[in-house]
Amino acid sequence: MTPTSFDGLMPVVIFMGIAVALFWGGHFASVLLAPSKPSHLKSTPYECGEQPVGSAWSMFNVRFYVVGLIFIIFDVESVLMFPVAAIFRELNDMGQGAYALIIFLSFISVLIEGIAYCWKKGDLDWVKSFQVSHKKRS
Amino acid sequence: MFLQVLFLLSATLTIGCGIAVAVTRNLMHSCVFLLGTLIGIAGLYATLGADFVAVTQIMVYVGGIVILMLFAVMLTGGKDFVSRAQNLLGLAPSMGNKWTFALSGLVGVVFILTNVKLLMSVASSLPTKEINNELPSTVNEIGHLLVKDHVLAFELSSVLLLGALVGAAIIARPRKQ
Amino acid sequence: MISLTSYLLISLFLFVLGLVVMIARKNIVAILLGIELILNAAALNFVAYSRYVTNNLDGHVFSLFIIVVAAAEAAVGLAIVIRFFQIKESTHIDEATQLRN
Amino acid sequence: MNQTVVSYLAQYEFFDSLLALFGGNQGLLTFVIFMIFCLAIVGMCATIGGLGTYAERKISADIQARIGPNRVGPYGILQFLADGVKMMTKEDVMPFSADKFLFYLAPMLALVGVFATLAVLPFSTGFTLSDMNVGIFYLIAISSLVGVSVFLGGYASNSKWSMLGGMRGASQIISYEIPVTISILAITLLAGGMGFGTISAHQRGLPTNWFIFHNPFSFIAFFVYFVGALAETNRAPFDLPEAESELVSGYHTEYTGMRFGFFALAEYIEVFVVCGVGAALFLGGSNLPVDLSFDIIPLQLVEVVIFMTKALLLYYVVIWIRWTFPRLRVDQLMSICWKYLTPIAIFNLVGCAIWVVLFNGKSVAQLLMGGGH
Repeated sequence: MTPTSFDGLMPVVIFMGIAVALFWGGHFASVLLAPSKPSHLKSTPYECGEQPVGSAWSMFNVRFYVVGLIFIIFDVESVLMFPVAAIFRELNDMGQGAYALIIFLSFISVLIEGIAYCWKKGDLDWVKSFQVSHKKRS
Repeated sequence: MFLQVLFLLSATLTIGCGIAVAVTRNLMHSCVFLLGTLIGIAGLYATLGADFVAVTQIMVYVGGIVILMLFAVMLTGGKDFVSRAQNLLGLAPSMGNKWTFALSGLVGVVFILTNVKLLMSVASSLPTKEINNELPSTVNEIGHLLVKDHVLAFELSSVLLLGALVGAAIIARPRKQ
Repeated sequence: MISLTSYLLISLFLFVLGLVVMIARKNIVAILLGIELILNAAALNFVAYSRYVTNNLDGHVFSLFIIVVAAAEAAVGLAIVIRFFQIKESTHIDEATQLRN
Repeated sequence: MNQTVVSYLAQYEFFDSLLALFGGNQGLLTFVIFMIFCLAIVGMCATIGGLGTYAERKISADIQARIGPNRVGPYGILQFLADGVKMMTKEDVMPFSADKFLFYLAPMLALVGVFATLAVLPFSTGFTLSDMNVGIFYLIAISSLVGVSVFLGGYASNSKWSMLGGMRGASQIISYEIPVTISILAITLLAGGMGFGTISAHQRGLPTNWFIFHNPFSFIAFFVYFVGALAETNRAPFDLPEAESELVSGYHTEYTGMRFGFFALAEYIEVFVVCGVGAALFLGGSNLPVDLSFDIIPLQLVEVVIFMTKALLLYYVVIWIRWTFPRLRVDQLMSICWKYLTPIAIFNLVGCAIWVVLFNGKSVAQLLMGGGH
């Protein structure tokens, strides 16, 4: 009579199903209820009344990518730290606290090195390139 | 029962979105279908009882790699308000033509034929073991493995990530013109 | 009960799809997508074998490290793609014929 | 292994009679029970999201010495229903240059990402829908779908305001995920597990056992978490992705009618979820202040009320902050995340690890009262 461990996943699937159903339900409700008089002017992208120039899918500044890059490295490191953190207390109770602390701290120190490097090189500054060019001019 | 349903859902999502990744001509859509494939694989991990790996899959891939890829597609999409036909709009020459697809399809078919033969013999020679549905928590055991058996790989992976961060930051950093 | 073979078949199919993407596409980002598919197929095999054949969780740790390496690979690979685009204004793989500038 | 609401109910006698009613088909009964609970929680959260918009306007009116909505229903409390009906009857407009597929997909992904987090939210010790071993980790992971949906919403509209908002939103959400994750890592370390059940069991009893008062580092970690969570849900003062005065309304500029409503609903429910997580991780969750040896269902309902009170108090603070502080600039936003919150969070994590080894995981209160035995 004990439910299996996979039952814990059922609410996740049900909630995802409810979300999808709610989306399409709302969509069809608005198809039924809402007026639909499309016109070219109405479906122009909003640019405060001006005619849009070109497409919005254009090149963006590389610093968005640099932020994403720093994020993904930290994300992966925190993922690896999670199981170690979860058994940290257990190891400490087993009398291996010092060992676990050394493992943990040496891992984190590399993480700190990464953030220190990015800080030093100015990857964490949003307006760095602007300041550099400003200094040159003066 | 629920396990089978979950397996079928995940497998359909994985394979369907995987095929869509291969066929669609729009790079942005391709990335989004890859997202579906990765979520499907996370579901497959969950049916294998690998809860921690499943969540790691979602965390790293969905939260990280796919967003990074979307950023990269945006950054290589166009310049000065002109979208490059190559990436974002319409049919792209760099997304393959019928000759490359025919060639790769041939390679794929040959690969599948050889491997299915191999796989069947592997599967028939495996000892059929009783699988219990009551799984213990994988988190604690993975933690113990990481700090005992695989402690070198654990520490080295942080160094690898540091190297990746430094290298990629040097490559991608905005240059002074 | 779901058999090991079904997982192996899914993984094989995924691997072939990744191969198809890598061969058919000439766009570097699309090729990276194919690599992700292949890495995922390998990781899925590790976890499936660890559940059905061995009794320990070494397979889980392996796929964990595969995911870590995939993240590092994607970060560096996409950085190269972006730098390449800044120089050549293209992401076509046939344009990459020089090792410097 | 995974404690669920079904395995909680299975210890009572009426479960067996229910099982007989379903002809002994346990899978079906499990599904039905989960379905009932899921629908109830979705209904509750939709109401909270709706009342959130009402509370937002009413509190802002209070802060700015206005009256606020007062026409629909007593004190205007039915305003959110009127808003919902209005949204449903608005015309759906899609820009002609939009990417149709992604335009539909983006709000759906936002809804899926937010709703899936509700599955592990610990409303009470028994009524947690699913107490997974990886609970809090799962919650962080699945809520990152919202970041993808913000980016896709901005991209698919093919409007410059949307694109700017989407890029800003995605980079803000992923940046602030780091301090939040590392703060939660500190709590995982103190509790010795990622499941909400484990975390909640460590905070049983008086408020001195709550993790916020466990040690000085976890006290700071709470504020790091709260600021990061505000930014992750795009709430003011971090509402740069949808800053009205700069970007019209950011990534949902081109969304109208029901699809805009779904974005708004997802955002309000996400605020409730992060408040609930803050309450569960740091403020003792649903624990009663006294230890009782028996367990009955009305007691569980009391626990639900305790949990909701804590979560809604945090919700009030979120709204209060929104109408009190001015918006940040983009460069300030990034430097707060990477130069202040992340180093502080790493410092907290190291501090918690050393604390656990030095004091054997005892809290400040235990050390003071127990004499360090």
